Amino acid sequence: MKIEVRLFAVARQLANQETIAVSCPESATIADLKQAIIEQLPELATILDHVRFAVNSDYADEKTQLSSTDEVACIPPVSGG
Amino acid sequence: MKIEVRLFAVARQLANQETIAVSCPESATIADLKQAIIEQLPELATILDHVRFAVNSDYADEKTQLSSTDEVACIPPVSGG
Amino acid sequence: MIQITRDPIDPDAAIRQVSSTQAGAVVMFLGTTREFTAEKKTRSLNYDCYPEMAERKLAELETAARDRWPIVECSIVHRLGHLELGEASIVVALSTAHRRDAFEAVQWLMDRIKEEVPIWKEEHWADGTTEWVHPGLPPQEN
Amino acid sequence: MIQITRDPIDPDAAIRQVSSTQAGAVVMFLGTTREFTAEKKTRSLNYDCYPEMAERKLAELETAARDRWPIVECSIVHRLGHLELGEASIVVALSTAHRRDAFEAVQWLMDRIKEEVPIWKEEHWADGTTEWVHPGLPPQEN
Repeated sequence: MKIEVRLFAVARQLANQETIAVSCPESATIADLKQAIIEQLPELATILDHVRFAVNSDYADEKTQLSSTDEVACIPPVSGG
Repeated sequence: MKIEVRLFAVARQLANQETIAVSCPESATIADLKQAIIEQLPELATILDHVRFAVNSDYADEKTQLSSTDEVACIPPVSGG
Repeated sequence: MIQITRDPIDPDAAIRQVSSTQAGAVVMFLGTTREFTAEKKTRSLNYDCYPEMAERKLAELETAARDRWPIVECSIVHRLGHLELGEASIVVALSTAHRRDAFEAVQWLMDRIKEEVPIWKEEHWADGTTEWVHPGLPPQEN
Repeated sequence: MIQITRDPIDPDAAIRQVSSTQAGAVVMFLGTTREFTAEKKTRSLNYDCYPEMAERKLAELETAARDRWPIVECSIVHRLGHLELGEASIVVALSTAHRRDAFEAVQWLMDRIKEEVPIWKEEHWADGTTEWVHPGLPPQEN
């Protein structure tokens, strides 16, 4: 399946895109998604150990399973406030 | 000597005066002043264990010596802020 | 800046006064007239003070706070006289480079002001009685 | 009340919104654009966010704060876009009956916002370079 991932801040800057479409196996988890990103967009590899992912506007963990309709976002360390 | 003592809040209310003139022995301390107040203005006796005195706008203790030119004030527990 | 005034308190003026490009944090405390204390209903408040000593103590506290924390700007304004419900009796606002210092300094100033500054609050209760507030003092028969 | 906006922040509006005769204490935090971080000079800042999630997280934090402290009114406004030196990026203001609750709640909200809410700051340094701020992330070669 294709997972669309929204990018922000340094992730968007490194990929030079606001959204990336990542090819993953069916019922991939966040861990699988990260592996797929490293293969398909190596320019993001350096930050992936330091970012969180959100699924449908909630923080997800490595084991969270994805479906192609999920809204997925890559969340680098935040600096608001 | 005569010590003028400024009164505030409940002290002013109990004495019904803004300032009292208290007769004290020469080189009286705050402790002596309190004793003199109890004798001369018994209506203030109930609060004297719970008030502080200020001499020239600084808190004084029981042993602070007074002179007749000092500005003395009776400071009931404060409630500003 | 220290001020004791009979005019209404303007929190926005205090914030503008302490804002600075040297500071990343502004913390402000505003004390306002509450309608209920436990179950007793307040109609209004009256504040009185020993003016010379109150100004001096506030200035000493500002100096002591500046010795403890890297404060950029500081404003303390206390109101006197008659206050309606909801009106502010005090504003303490200050700015620091980092927010923890600002929170600590404002809390410390408020704690010290409530212990040391000769200002007194008189409750005008809704039942028509009045009462000077003196923490720790046994109730007086008037 | 939660708001994410590109308009300048009005701290006075936040204070008026949270003031209440049920409250004796209002505490406000204002985050402002500082000129120097260590020895680096900032010219301006830019804030971006993941809007749907940022609004949701701020609303969740307000709810969580109300569960922990008896908050009367609460206002959180975060600014986005271009900010000049001295301009405010965030205001958190809330009212409680007693001041300790207000100080604790505002500090807790600020700590949580800086950990959890997907908003990012981009430094525009005086030397002409720009840099997204990501605490804990190793420096990137761009």
